[in-house]
Amino acid sequence: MPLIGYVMVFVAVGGLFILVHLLIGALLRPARPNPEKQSIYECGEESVGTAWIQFDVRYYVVALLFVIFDVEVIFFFPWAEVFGKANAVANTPRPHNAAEYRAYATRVIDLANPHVSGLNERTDGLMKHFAQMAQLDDETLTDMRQQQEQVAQKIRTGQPLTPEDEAIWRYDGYLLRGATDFHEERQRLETGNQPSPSQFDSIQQTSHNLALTALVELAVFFGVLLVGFAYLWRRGDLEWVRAIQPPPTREALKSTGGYDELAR
Amino acid sequence: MSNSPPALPLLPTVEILHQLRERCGEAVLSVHPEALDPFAIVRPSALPEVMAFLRNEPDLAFDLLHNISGVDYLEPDPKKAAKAGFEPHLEVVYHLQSFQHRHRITIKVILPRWKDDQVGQLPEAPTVSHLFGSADWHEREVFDLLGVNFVGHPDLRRILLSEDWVGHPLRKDYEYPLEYHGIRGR
Amino acid sequence: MSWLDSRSEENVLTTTLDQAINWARESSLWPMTFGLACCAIEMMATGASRYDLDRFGAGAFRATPRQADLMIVAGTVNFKMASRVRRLYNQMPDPKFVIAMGACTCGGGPYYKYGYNVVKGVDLVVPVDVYVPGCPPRPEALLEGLMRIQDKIRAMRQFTPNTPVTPPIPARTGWTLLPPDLSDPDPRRALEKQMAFAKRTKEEAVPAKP
Amino acid sequence: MAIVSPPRQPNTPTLIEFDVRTDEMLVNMGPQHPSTHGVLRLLLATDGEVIREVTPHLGYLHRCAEKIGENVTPIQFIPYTDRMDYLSAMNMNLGYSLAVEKLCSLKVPQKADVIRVIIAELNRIASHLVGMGTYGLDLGTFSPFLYAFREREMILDLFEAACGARLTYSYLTIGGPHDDLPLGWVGQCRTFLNYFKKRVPEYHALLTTNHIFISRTAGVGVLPKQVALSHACSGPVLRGSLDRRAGDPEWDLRKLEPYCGYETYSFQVAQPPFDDEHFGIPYRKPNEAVIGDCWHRFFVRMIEVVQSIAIIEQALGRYEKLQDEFLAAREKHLAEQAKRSPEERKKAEVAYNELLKTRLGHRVEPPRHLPAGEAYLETECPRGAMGFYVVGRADKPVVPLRVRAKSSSFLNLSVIREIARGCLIADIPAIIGSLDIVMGEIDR
Repeated sequence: MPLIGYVMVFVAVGGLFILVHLLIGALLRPARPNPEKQSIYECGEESVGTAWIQFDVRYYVVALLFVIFDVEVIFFFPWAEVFGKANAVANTPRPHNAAEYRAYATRVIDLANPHVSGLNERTDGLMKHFAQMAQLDDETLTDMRQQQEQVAQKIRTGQPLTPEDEAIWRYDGYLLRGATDFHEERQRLETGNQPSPSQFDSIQQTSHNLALTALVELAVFFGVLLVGFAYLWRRGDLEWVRAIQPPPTREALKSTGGYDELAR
Repeated sequence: MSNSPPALPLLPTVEILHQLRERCGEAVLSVHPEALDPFAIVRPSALPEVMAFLRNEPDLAFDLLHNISGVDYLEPDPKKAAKAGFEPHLEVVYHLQSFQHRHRITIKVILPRWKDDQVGQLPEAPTVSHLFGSADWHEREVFDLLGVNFVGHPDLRRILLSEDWVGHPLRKDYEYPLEYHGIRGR
Repeated sequence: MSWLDSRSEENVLTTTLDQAINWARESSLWPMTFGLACCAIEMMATGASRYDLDRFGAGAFRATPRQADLMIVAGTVNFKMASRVRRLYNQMPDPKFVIAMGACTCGGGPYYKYGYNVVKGVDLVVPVDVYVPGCPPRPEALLEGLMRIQDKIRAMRQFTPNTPVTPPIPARTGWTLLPPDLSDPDPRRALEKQMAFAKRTKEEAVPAKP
Repeated sequence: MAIVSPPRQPNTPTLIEFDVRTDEMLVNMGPQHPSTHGVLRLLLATDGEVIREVTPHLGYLHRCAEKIGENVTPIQFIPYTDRMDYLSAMNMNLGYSLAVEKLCSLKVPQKADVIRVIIAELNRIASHLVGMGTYGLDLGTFSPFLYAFREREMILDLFEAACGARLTYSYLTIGGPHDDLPLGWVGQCRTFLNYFKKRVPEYHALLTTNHIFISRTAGVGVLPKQVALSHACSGPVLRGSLDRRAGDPEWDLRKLEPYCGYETYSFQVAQPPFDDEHFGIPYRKPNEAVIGDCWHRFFVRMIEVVQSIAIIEQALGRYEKLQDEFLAAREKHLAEQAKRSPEERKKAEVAYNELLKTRLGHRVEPPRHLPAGEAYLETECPRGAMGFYVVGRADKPVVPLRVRAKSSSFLNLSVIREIARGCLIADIPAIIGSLDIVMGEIDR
């Protein structure tokens, strides 16, 4: 089914779902319109004048404030999309059997969206590799570990490697190890530290960084929001909304002038 | 337990009436200290001066006008009119009290039922709404229910009845409307 | 009327539809806050927690007539208020019901004789469905009135207009026991006995002085 | 501070004039409105949010009470006084009965006075509870309304036991209550008072110390003392603007012009300032609150509720003593009556009736005719000083010449034009709620 088909079905179901409720109402409820019923309701009185009047320019500022802060909500969407998935990928432990690898792969694919440019060939290769490796069962995985140990021994002693040895060495479960230059691998093993990192580690690292950037991006959103609001508060744009009748101070109340002085 | 300031000796109303009598002289027509609520009858035209005097005089200081009520002295059916003990007239009664000294006084104004006895012409009395805020609505109510035209009132409109109501209900010779805007009255 | 009405004939669909809609309408009557005088305080007491109006689904007091389908006229309606009552009634969407709560709305109440400004009964202004007498009526009386409105809704036939409607005979809700000759388990026969009793007492009554 | 609307006379051509000019919208806060406490119509002239002018329109509940007063006997008019301020009907009956008793100079027995004080103060608590509950409703919180009505239902049960009605009692008639309190009523009243004393702090927690309530009411609708005096306001509305430390007298008619023996009870008059130990409650005035604003009027009512409880407890003690004395006297009288000769019996009967009339009876028969002359008497009702002006007739027919009911809410409402000028639309419910008006009393 082409994508456009999906979209059409989605729109149709959405629209129908809303309209049905309205239509049922229109069919079943009694409709007896009369001019008195359609007149403006104003607490039982006839309304005086119209509501379409020239408002004060101050209320335009309120509309402007709303639009600014409303547009800012766009910052939310990337955060909402990325933050959860990146954390999930960063925190998943190293998969050991085929099922775990497959779950891990789909989660990675979900995060690194294939439609985003520059990723296609790597992801296709990854998916092809997964498909090929998915048939292996767990025993082969374990003795593959022993063969890797022998190959590691060969590298340490500097013996030449057959392509078959290279395949075994680069195999790290379903994810390939990064080592292509075995000379550098030899130094790494002779000095006794870890073998070169596998794809799993690099994916974990990148998704962790991605989660961090999403968090920073959200901080930017709240920063702009709060700074903007503090600025408006400081400038007093929201001050004029309150009553212009300031509560009289104690002295004003003490004035013992008569009523006529107040009435003037 | 309550520590309100010691109650000032209430100035006897007789003494107040006496002060009123000799300070305002001809404005005060008669003084009745022996009544249950001692009151003074004031000439209608001199009412604002008397009220201003009562309010601004320091030792009287009547600055609370509690109530203005209109009373229609009329006995509708002629047979009982003779023994009714009063001849037909309107009375506007002002009940005052002082916030500082807490003594009370009643001022009355006698008005004819109709102005120069033509039925339909409302009798006139001067307003005191520029002296007391409470007079504003009370005068509108007396105008609305009893039909007394308060000269000088800022906006003398009906307050309780609807604007297009005919007649003043609290008059003794008022007959009830049979219908109002298509709704039957009796 | 709505599109479906004109095409209806009695079948399973429209009758069950009728019952479903009537059930929905009667159990979610939204009254309009229209408290005028002392009866408004009793209406508030009915809405409060002791005589809870919410048990009947009628607790959502709506301030505007647009969202209300039950108008409880609680308090004296005077001539100045009558036009407003009529306008508010007109501004309510159909189907709408009116409860005249209190003696003043049923027929002028204590202000009948000397009330020059009082409308003698709100049925001169709006069509009333249920009269709840009392000054002010007890909250239980208002609940009884509400139940009579629900009976009336249950008898509405919007989609099967010509099916016979058995008028809901109010079951004896009070605790008072009728004398044996008037009480009868079958409501229909009890009704006939009461009517006969009423007619008999009417004839025996001494004619009023001419 | 920003000017409400820019100056009208621009110096540039009319084009700019058009943009800057703002119109005034007339909004009806009309007879049918959830927060106008009945059928009050306020015509608001608003400039955007700020209100330029409020003109109240009354008369939507005018029920011709004063015309009825001229056509029915004083006893028959008692039920109409119930329907004036239907939230505190007992105080209305009491006010009218006292005015008529003042006119006929009728002395009621001491026990009748004690019953009147108990019932009037209970009705004051019930009325303030409704005032507080609906004030919470106006400001948007529903729970105070439910708690307030729960307590009020208990008071209504007490009234129903005493006189059979829930809202319009006609109980305190001329010459005393028409029936004595039933047996066991004092016990029920005591249990209610003990239960209610524990509930009052809850109301303070619900509303008085509620931050939203404070920000909605403190400093809003400030009524200066001069305006309150010139409009002759009374009750909590006036007391909310007075300052007891600045020398204002404690303006409570139960203290200034005591009636029904109020001078013998010890209670305090609730009057600002509320920032000291004077009333012995832990709640203090928030710092935004100014004397005369909505918060102070509300707090005055909350203190009055506590003072009423104190009064009722003292009155219940006296009532029990008088009632025991009455029952003992009656037994003794009836026992001896059997043993006496006829004329002694008549003399003893006269002496016994005299005793009932002065101290132990609950009611005295009112005179059939009102004497000539007139009487004006004000009593302290929950909403303010309710005055009754009764004019008798010289030719002694059964009906008075004129009955005038001066309403306290009528004057309390008339200040709204001064205090609501320049406030926001959302402040109007707060101001009306704090004035605690009842339309039945205003329109009569």
